[in-house]
Amino acid sequence: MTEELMQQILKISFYGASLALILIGLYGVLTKKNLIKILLSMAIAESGLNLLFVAIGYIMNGTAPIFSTAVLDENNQLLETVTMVDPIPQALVLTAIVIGLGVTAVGLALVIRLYKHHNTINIDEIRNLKW
Amino acid sequence: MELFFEIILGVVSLALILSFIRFIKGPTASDRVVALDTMSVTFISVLVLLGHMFNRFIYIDVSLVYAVLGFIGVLIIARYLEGGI
Amino acid sequence: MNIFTVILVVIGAIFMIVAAIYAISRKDLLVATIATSIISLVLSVFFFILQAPDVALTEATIGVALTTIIFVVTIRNTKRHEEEEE
Amino acid sequence: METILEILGVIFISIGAAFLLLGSIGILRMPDVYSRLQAGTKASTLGTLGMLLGIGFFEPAWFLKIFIIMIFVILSNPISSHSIARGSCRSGIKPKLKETVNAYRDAMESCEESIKKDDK
Repeated sequence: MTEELMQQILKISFYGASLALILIGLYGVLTKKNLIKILLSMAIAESGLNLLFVAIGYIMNGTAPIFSTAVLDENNQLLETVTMVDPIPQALVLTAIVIGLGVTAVGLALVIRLYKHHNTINIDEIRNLKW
Repeated sequence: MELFFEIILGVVSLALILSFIRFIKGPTASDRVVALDTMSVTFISVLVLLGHMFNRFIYIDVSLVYAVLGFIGVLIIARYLEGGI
Repeated sequence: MNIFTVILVVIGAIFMIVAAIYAISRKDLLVATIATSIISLVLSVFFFILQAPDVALTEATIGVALTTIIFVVTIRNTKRHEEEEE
Repeated sequence: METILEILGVIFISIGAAFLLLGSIGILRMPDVYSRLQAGTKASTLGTLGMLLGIGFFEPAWFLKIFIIMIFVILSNPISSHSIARGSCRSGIKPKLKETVNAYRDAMESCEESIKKDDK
Protein backbone atom coordinates (compact mmCIF):
# COMPACT_ATOMS: atom_id res chain seq x y z
CA MET A 1 0.00 0.00 0.00
CA THR A 2 1.48 3.31 -1.05
CA GLU A 3 1.75 6.51 0.98
CA GLU A 4 -0.79 8.40 -1.12
CA LEU A 5 -3.45 5.71 -0.76
CA MET A 6 -3.02 5.72 3.02
CA GLN A 7 -3.39 9.50 3.09
CA GLN A 8 -6.57 9.26 1.02
CA ILE A 9 -8.00 6.63 3.40
CA LEU A 10 -7.14 8.81 6.40
CA LYS A 11 -8.84 11.86 4.88
CA ILE A 12 -11.94 9.88 3.94
CA SER A 13 -12.16 8.42 7.48
CA PHE A 14 -11.82 11.75 9.29
CA TYR A 15 -14.16 13.74 7.05
CA GLY A 16 -16.65 10.90 6.70
CA ALA A 17 -16.83 10.31 10.44
CA SER A 18 -17.31 14.00 11.21
CA LEU A 19 -19.99 14.49 8.54
CA ALA A 20 -21.82 11.35 9.66
CA LEU A 21 -21.80 12.53 13.28
CA ILE A 22 -23.16 15.96 12.31
CA LEU A 23 -25.95 14.43 10.19
CA ILE A 24 -26.92 11.86 12.85
CA GLY A 25 -27.06 14.58 15.49
CA LEU A 26 -29.20 16.78 13.25
CA TYR A 27 -31.60 13.88 12.63
CA GLY A 28 -31.92 13.32 16.36
CA VAL A 29 -32.59 16.97 17.10
CA LEU A 30 -35.29 17.14 14.42
CA THR A 31 -37.20 13.91 15.07
CA LYS A 32 -36.95 12.95 18.76
CA LYS A 33 -39.60 13.96 21.30
CA ASN A 34 -37.64 13.49 24.53
CA LEU A 35 -35.79 16.59 25.77
CA ILE A 36 -32.78 14.67 27.15
CA LYS A 37 -32.45 12.86 23.81
CA ILE A 38 -32.47 16.21 22.02
CA LEU A 39 -29.63 17.53 24.18
CA LEU A 40 -27.73 14.27 23.65
CA SER A 41 -28.08 14.68 19.87
CA MET A 42 -26.80 18.25 20.16
CA ALA A 43 -23.72 16.97 22.01
CA ILE A 44 -23.10 14.38 19.25
CA ALA A 45 -23.40 16.98 16.47
CA GLU A 46 -21.02 19.27 18.33
CA SER A 47 -18.42 16.46 18.61
CA GLY A 48 -18.59 16.00 14.85
CA LEU A 49 -18.09 19.72 14.28
CA ASN A 50 -15.00 19.76 16.52
CA LEU A 51 -13.52 16.81 14.66
CA LEU A 52 -14.17 18.52 11.30
CA PHE A 53 -12.35 21.69 12.39
CA VAL A 54 -9.27 19.87 13.67
CA ALA A 55 -9.18 17.62 10.60
CA ILE A 56 -9.22 20.68 8.30
CA GLY A 57 -6.19 22.12 10.09
CA TYR A 58 -4.15 18.90 9.86
CA ILE A 59 -1.11 18.79 7.61
CA MET A 60 0.30 15.41 6.62
CA ASN A 61 3.32 14.25 8.63
CA GLY A 62 3.27 17.42 10.70
CA THR A 63 3.98 17.59 14.40
CA ALA A 64 2.23 19.42 17.20
CA PRO A 65 2.70 23.21 17.25
CA ILE A 66 4.45 25.24 19.96
CA PHE A 67 6.47 22.35 21.42
CA SER A 68 8.81 21.91 18.46
CA THR A 69 12.51 22.64 18.65
CA ALA A 70 14.57 23.76 15.65
CA VAL A 71 17.44 21.56 14.50
CA LEU A 72 20.62 23.67 14.24
CA ASP A 73 24.19 22.85 13.30
CA GLU A 74 27.29 24.34 15.01
CA ASN A 75 27.11 27.64 13.05
CA ASN A 76 23.48 28.26 14.06
CA GLN A 77 22.30 27.46 10.55
CA LEU A 78 18.97 25.73 10.18
CA LEU A 79 19.54 22.11 9.19
CA GLU A 80 16.02 20.93 8.54
CA THR A 81 12.59 22.48 8.78
CA VAL A 82 9.85 20.97 10.90
CA THR A 83 6.32 20.75 9.53
CA MET A 84 3.71 21.88 12.01
CA VAL A 85 -0.04 21.46 11.93
CA ASP A 86 -2.20 24.58 11.93
CA PRO A 87 -2.63 25.81 15.55
CA ILE A 88 -5.61 28.15 14.97
CA PRO A 89 -8.38 25.48 14.63
CA GLN A 90 -7.00 23.77 17.73
CA ALA A 91 -7.35 26.97 19.77
CA LEU A 92 -10.88 27.51 18.44
CA VAL A 93 -11.93 23.93 19.19
CA LEU A 94 -10.46 24.14 22.69
CA THR A 95 -12.83 27.00 23.44
CA ALA A 96 -15.76 25.34 21.65
CA ILE A 97 -15.54 22.19 23.79
CA VAL A 98 -15.78 24.16 27.03
CA ILE A 99 -18.64 26.34 25.74
CA GLY A 100 -20.44 23.16 24.62
CA LEU A 101 -20.23 21.77 28.15
CA GLY A 102 -21.76 24.97 29.48
CA VAL A 103 -24.61 24.88 26.98
CA THR A 104 -25.39 21.25 27.81
CA ALA A 105 -25.31 21.92 31.57
CA VAL A 106 -27.70 24.87 31.35
CA GLY A 107 -30.06 22.90 29.10
CA LEU A 108 -30.12 19.96 31.50
CA ALA A 109 -30.82 22.26 34.46
CA LEU A 110 -33.81 23.64 32.55
CA VAL A 111 -34.97 20.08 31.81
CA ILE A 112 -34.95 19.23 35.53
CA ARG A 113 -37.00 22.34 36.34
CA LEU A 114 -39.49 21.53 33.54
CA TYR A 115 -39.88 17.98 34.82
CA LYS A 116 -40.58 19.15 38.36
CA HIS A 117 -43.27 21.53 37.08
CA HIS A 118 -44.97 19.56 34.30
CA ASN A 119 -44.12 15.98 35.41
CA THR A 120 -43.13 15.04 31.84
CA ILE A 121 -40.26 15.74 29.45
CA ASN A 122 -42.11 15.04 26.22
CA ILE A 123 -42.10 18.20 24.12
CA ASP A 124 -45.55 17.48 22.69
CA GLU A 125 -47.14 17.65 26.13
CA ILE A 126 -45.39 20.80 27.29
CA ARG A 127 -47.48 23.36 25.43
CA ASN A 128 -48.21 26.30 27.68
CA LEU A 129 -45.54 28.87 28.43
CA LYS A 130 -46.58 29.24 32.07
CA TRP A 131 -44.24 27.83 34.69
CA MET B 1 11.57 -2.75 15.50
CA GLU B 2 9.02 -0.49 13.79
CA LEU B 3 7.19 -3.58 12.53
CA PHE B 4 6.92 -4.96 16.07
CA PHE B 5 5.09 -1.86 17.33
CA GLU B 6 2.77 -1.87 14.33
CA ILE B 7 1.81 -5.50 14.96
CA ILE B 8 1.20 -4.72 18.65
CA LEU B 9 -1.08 -1.85 17.57
CA GLY B 10 -2.99 -4.28 15.37
CA VAL B 11 -3.45 -6.76 18.23
CA VAL B 12 -4.72 -4.01 20.53
CA SER B 13 -7.12 -2.85 17.80
CA LEU B 14 -8.50 -6.39 17.65
CA ALA B 15 -9.05 -6.26 21.44
CA LEU B 16 -10.94 -2.99 21.01
CA ILE B 17 -13.19 -4.53 18.36
CA LEU B 18 -14.08 -7.47 20.63
CA SER B 19 -14.96 -5.16 23.54
CA PHE B 20 -17.11 -3.03 21.24
CA ILE B 21 -19.04 -6.10 20.09
CA ARG B 22 -19.86 -6.82 23.74
CA PHE B 23 -21.02 -3.21 24.08
CA ILE B 24 -23.42 -3.67 21.15
CA LYS B 25 -24.70 -7.09 22.26
CA GLY B 26 -24.81 -6.73 26.03
CA PRO B 27 -28.28 -7.46 27.40
CA THR B 28 -28.18 -5.25 30.51
CA ALA B 29 -26.66 -1.87 31.24
CA SER B 30 -24.01 -3.42 33.52
CA ASP B 31 -22.52 -5.37 30.60
CA ARG B 32 -22.17 -2.16 28.64
CA VAL B 33 -20.47 -0.43 31.56
CA VAL B 34 -17.99 -3.30 31.81
CA ALA B 35 -17.25 -2.95 28.09
CA LEU B 36 -16.75 0.82 28.49
CA ASP B 37 -14.35 0.24 31.38
CA THR B 38 -12.29 -2.25 29.40
CA MET B 39 -12.16 0.05 26.38
CA SER B 40 -11.02 3.00 28.46
CA VAL B 41 -8.25 0.94 30.08
CA THR B 42 -7.16 -0.32 26.66
CA PHE B 43 -7.04 3.22 25.28
CA ILE B 44 -4.48 4.17 27.97
CA SER B 45 -2.01 1.68 26.52
CA VAL B 46 -2.89 2.74 22.95
CA LEU B 47 -2.09 6.35 23.82
CA VAL B 48 1.27 5.48 25.40
CA LEU B 49 2.11 3.30 22.40
CA LEU B 50 1.25 6.10 19.96
CA GLY B 51 3.28 8.56 22.04
CA HIS B 52 6.30 6.28 21.67
CA MET B 53 5.70 5.96 17.93
CA PHE B 54 5.44 9.77 17.49
CA ASN B 55 8.52 10.11 19.73
CA ARG B 56 7.31 13.09 21.78
CA PHE B 57 7.69 13.10 25.56
CA ILE B 58 4.86 15.57 26.17
CA TYR B 59 2.22 13.30 24.62
CA ILE B 60 1.93 10.88 27.53
CA ASP B 61 0.31 13.59 29.65
CA VAL B 62 -2.93 12.73 27.86
CA SER B 63 -2.73 9.16 29.05
CA LEU B 64 -1.92 10.35 32.58
CA VAL B 65 -5.14 12.40 32.58
CA TYR B 66 -7.02 9.36 31.27
CA ALA B 67 -5.71 7.20 34.08
CA VAL B 68 -6.63 9.78 36.71
CA LEU B 69 -10.06 10.85 35.45
CA GLY B 70 -11.28 8.08 33.17
CA PHE B 71 -12.78 5.94 35.89
CA ILE B 72 -14.99 8.66 37.34
CA GLY B 73 -17.61 8.20 34.62
CA VAL B 74 -17.74 4.45 35.25
CA LEU B 75 -17.95 5.07 39.00
CA ILE B 76 -20.87 7.47 38.69
CA ILE B 77 -22.84 5.11 36.40
CA ALA B 78 -22.24 2.26 38.87
CA ARG B 79 -23.49 4.41 41.74
CA TYR B 80 -26.60 5.19 39.70
CA LEU B 81 -27.25 1.48 39.09
CA GLU B 82 -26.91 0.90 42.82
CA GLY B 83 -29.56 3.52 43.50
CA GLY B 84 -27.28 6.00 45.17
CA ILE B 85 -25.65 9.28 44.02
CA MET C 1 1.86 7.28 9.21
CA ASN C 2 1.94 3.53 8.89
CA ILE C 3 -0.54 0.89 7.93
CA PHE C 4 -1.75 -0.07 11.40
CA THR C 5 -2.39 3.53 12.42
CA VAL C 6 -4.62 3.77 9.34
CA ILE C 7 -6.43 0.60 10.44
CA LEU C 8 -6.89 2.08 13.94
CA VAL C 9 -8.35 5.26 12.44
CA VAL C 10 -10.78 3.32 10.21
CA ILE C 11 -11.88 1.15 13.17
CA GLY C 12 -12.36 4.27 15.29
CA ALA C 13 -14.49 5.94 12.61
CA ILE C 14 -16.72 2.86 12.39
CA PHE C 15 -16.98 2.79 16.23
CA MET C 16 -18.06 6.42 16.33
CA ILE C 17 -20.73 6.09 13.63
CA VAL C 18 -22.17 2.86 15.10
CA ALA C 19 -22.19 4.30 18.63
CA ALA C 20 -23.93 7.48 17.42
CA ILE C 21 -26.67 5.54 15.62
CA TYR C 22 -27.04 3.34 18.71
CA ALA C 23 -27.32 6.36 21.02
CA ILE C 24 -30.03 7.91 18.88
CA SER C 25 -32.11 4.77 18.42
CA ARG C 26 -32.22 3.28 21.94
CA LYS C 27 -35.11 3.95 24.31
CA ASP C 28 -32.97 3.51 27.46
CA LEU C 29 -31.34 6.88 28.14
CA LEU C 30 -28.58 5.44 30.36
CA VAL C 31 -27.35 3.28 27.46
CA ALA C 32 -27.42 6.35 25.23
CA THR C 33 -25.23 8.18 27.73
CA ILE C 34 -22.72 5.30 27.77
CA ALA C 35 -22.63 5.38 23.95
CA THR C 36 -21.91 9.13 24.02
CA SER C 37 -19.06 8.43 26.41
CA ILE C 38 -17.60 5.94 23.92
CA ILE C 39 -17.86 8.57 21.17
CA SER C 40 -15.80 11.01 23.25
CA LEU C 41 -13.29 8.29 24.08
CA VAL C 42 -12.61 7.59 20.38
CA LEU C 43 -12.71 11.31 19.54
CA SER C 44 -9.94 11.95 22.05
CA VAL C 45 -7.71 9.36 20.34
CA PHE C 46 -8.51 10.99 16.97
CA PHE C 47 -7.36 14.37 18.27
CA PHE C 48 -4.20 12.65 19.49
CA ILE C 49 -3.52 11.18 16.03
CA LEU C 50 -4.26 14.59 14.46
CA GLN C 51 -1.37 16.02 16.55
CA ALA C 52 -3.50 18.12 18.90
CA PRO C 53 -2.62 16.88 22.41
CA ASP C 54 -4.09 19.89 24.21
CA VAL C 55 -7.48 19.36 22.59
CA ALA C 56 -7.24 15.65 23.40
CA LEU C 57 -6.57 16.50 27.04
CA THR C 58 -9.61 18.76 27.26
CA GLU C 59 -11.84 16.27 25.44
CA ALA C 60 -10.74 13.46 27.76
CA THR C 61 -11.55 15.47 30.86
CA ILE C 62 -14.83 16.96 29.70
CA GLY C 63 -16.24 14.29 27.44
CA VAL C 64 -15.54 11.23 29.54
CA ALA C 65 -16.02 12.55 33.06
CA LEU C 66 -18.10 15.72 33.22
CA THR C 67 -20.67 15.14 30.46
CA THR C 68 -21.42 11.66 31.81
CA ILE C 69 -21.87 13.04 35.32
CA ILE C 70 -24.33 15.77 34.36
CA PHE C 71 -26.37 13.46 32.11
CA VAL C 72 -26.59 10.76 34.79
CA VAL C 73 -27.64 13.30 37.43
CA THR C 74 -30.39 14.54 35.10
CA ILE C 75 -31.60 10.99 34.40
CA ARG C 76 -31.62 10.38 38.14
CA ASN C 77 -33.86 13.40 38.68
CA THR C 78 -36.22 12.61 35.78
CA LYS C 79 -37.10 9.31 34.09
CA ARG C 80 -34.72 6.65 32.79
CA HIS C 81 -36.82 5.28 29.92
CA GLU C 82 -38.14 7.20 26.97
CA GLU C 83 -41.88 6.70 26.46
CA GLU C 84 -43.20 4.72 23.52
CA GLU C 85 -44.77 6.93 20.89
CA GLU C 86 -48.34 6.19 19.92
CA MET D 1 23.01 -2.61 27.94
CA GLU D 2 20.62 -1.11 25.43
CA THR D 3 19.95 -4.45 23.81
CA ILE D 4 19.10 -5.98 27.20
CA LEU D 5 16.60 -3.17 27.87
CA GLU D 6 15.09 -3.61 24.41
CA ILE D 7 14.71 -7.36 24.85
CA LEU D 8 13.02 -6.81 28.22
CA GLY D 9 10.75 -4.23 26.62
CA VAL D 10 9.77 -6.57 23.80
CA ILE D 11 8.96 -9.34 26.28
CA PHE D 12 6.83 -7.11 28.53
CA ILE D 13 4.97 -5.48 25.63
CA SER D 14 4.16 -8.90 24.16
CA ILE D 15 2.83 -10.13 27.51
CA GLY D 16 0.74 -6.99 27.86
CA ALA D 17 -0.78 -7.21 24.39
CA ALA D 18 -1.54 -10.91 24.87
CA PHE D 19 -3.35 -10.22 28.15
CA LEU D 20 -5.34 -7.36 26.62
CA LEU D 21 -6.46 -9.63 23.78
CA LEU D 22 -7.32 -12.49 26.17
CA GLY D 23 -9.31 -10.16 28.39
CA SER D 24 -11.34 -8.97 25.43
CA ILE D 25 -12.00 -12.54 24.30
CA GLY D 26 -13.15 -13.30 27.85
CA ILE D 27 -15.45 -10.30 27.90
CA LEU D 28 -17.05 -11.56 24.71
CA ARG D 29 -17.39 -15.23 25.68
CA MET D 30 -18.29 -15.28 29.38
CA PRO D 31 -21.93 -16.02 30.33
CA ASP D 32 -22.95 -13.30 32.82
CA VAL D 33 -21.94 -9.93 34.25
CA TYR D 34 -19.83 -11.10 37.17
CA SER D 35 -17.60 -13.43 35.14
CA ARG D 36 -17.28 -10.77 32.44
CA LEU D 37 -16.11 -8.41 35.15
CA GLN D 38 -13.37 -10.88 36.13
CA ALA D 39 -12.10 -11.13 32.56
CA GLY D 40 -12.59 -7.49 31.68
CA THR D 41 -10.91 -5.77 34.58
CA LYS D 42 -8.30 -8.14 35.97
CA ALA D 43 -6.80 -9.26 32.66
CA SER D 44 -6.84 -5.78 31.18
CA THR D 45 -5.20 -4.30 34.29
CA LEU D 46 -2.33 -6.77 34.00
CA GLY D 47 -2.10 -6.16 30.25
CA THR D 48 -1.93 -2.40 30.62
CA LEU D 49 0.70 -2.67 33.36
CA GLY D 50 2.87 -4.92 31.23
CA MET D 51 2.58 -2.64 28.23
CA LEU D 52 3.44 0.49 30.21
CA LEU D 53 6.44 -1.26 31.79
CA GLY D 54 7.67 -2.36 28.37
CA ILE D 55 7.46 1.19 26.96
CA GLY D 56 9.29 2.36 30.07
CA PHE D 57 12.13 -0.03 29.25
CA PHE D 58 12.27 1.29 25.70
CA GLU D 59 12.44 4.94 26.79
CA PRO D 60 14.25 5.14 30.15
CA ALA D 61 13.81 8.95 30.32
CA TRP D 62 10.02 8.55 30.51
CA PHE D 63 10.09 6.06 33.34
CA LEU D 64 9.00 8.38 36.15
CA LYS D 65 5.83 9.53 34.42
CA ILE D 66 4.99 5.99 33.31
CA PHE D 67 5.45 4.85 36.90
CA ILE D 68 2.90 7.46 38.03
CA ILE D 69 0.44 6.21 35.37
CA MET D 70 0.97 2.64 36.61
CA ILE D 71 0.21 3.67 40.19
CA PHE D 72 -3.01 5.36 39.11
CA VAL D 73 -4.09 2.33 37.06
CA ILE D 74 -3.43 0.04 40.02
CA LEU D 75 -5.42 2.32 42.32
CA SER D 76 -8.37 3.18 40.12
CA ASN D 77 -9.18 -0.02 38.23
CA PRO D 78 -10.13 -2.27 41.18
CA ILE D 79 -12.30 0.54 42.60
CA SER D 80 -14.36 0.77 39.43
CA SER D 81 -14.65 -3.02 39.12
CA HIS D 82 -15.79 -3.33 42.75
CA SER D 83 -18.37 -0.63 42.34
CA ILE D 84 -19.76 -2.14 39.11
CA ALA D 85 -20.13 -5.51 40.86
CA ARG D 86 -21.86 -3.93 43.84
CA GLY D 87 -24.17 -1.90 41.61
CA SER D 88 -25.26 -4.87 39.51
CA CYS D 89 -25.78 -6.96 42.66
CA ARG D 90 -27.99 -4.29 44.19
CA SER D 91 -29.94 -3.70 40.99
CA GLY D 92 -31.04 -7.32 41.10
CA ILE D 93 -29.00 -9.16 38.47
CA LYS D 94 -28.69 -12.85 39.34
CA PRO D 95 -25.59 -14.88 38.41
CA LYS D 96 -26.28 -17.34 35.60
CA LEU D 97 -24.29 -20.19 37.10
CA LYS D 98 -25.46 -21.70 40.40
CA GLU D 99 -24.04 -19.67 43.25
CA THR D 100 -22.52 -21.47 46.21
CA VAL D 101 -21.57 -18.54 48.41
CA ASN D 102 -22.81 -14.95 48.43
CA ALA D 103 -20.86 -13.06 51.06
CA TYR D 104 -22.40 -9.72 50.23
CA ARG D 105 -25.97 -10.88 50.89
CA ASP D 106 -24.98 -12.64 54.15
CA ALA D 107 -23.22 -9.50 55.35
CA MET D 108 -26.28 -7.40 54.50
CA GLU D 109 -28.59 -9.78 56.33
CA SER D 110 -26.46 -9.86 59.50
CA CYS D 111 -26.23 -6.06 59.32
CA GLU D 112 -30.03 -5.74 59.14
CA GLU D 113 -30.46 -8.18 62.04
CA SER D 114 -28.10 -6.17 64.22
CA ILE D 115 -30.03 -3.00 63.36
CA LYS D 116 -33.28 -4.72 64.43
CA LYS D 117 -31.70 -5.82 67.70
CA ASP D 118 -30.62 -2.28 68.39
CA ASP D 119 -34.13 -1.01 67.73
CA LYS D 120 -35.59 -3.45 70.22
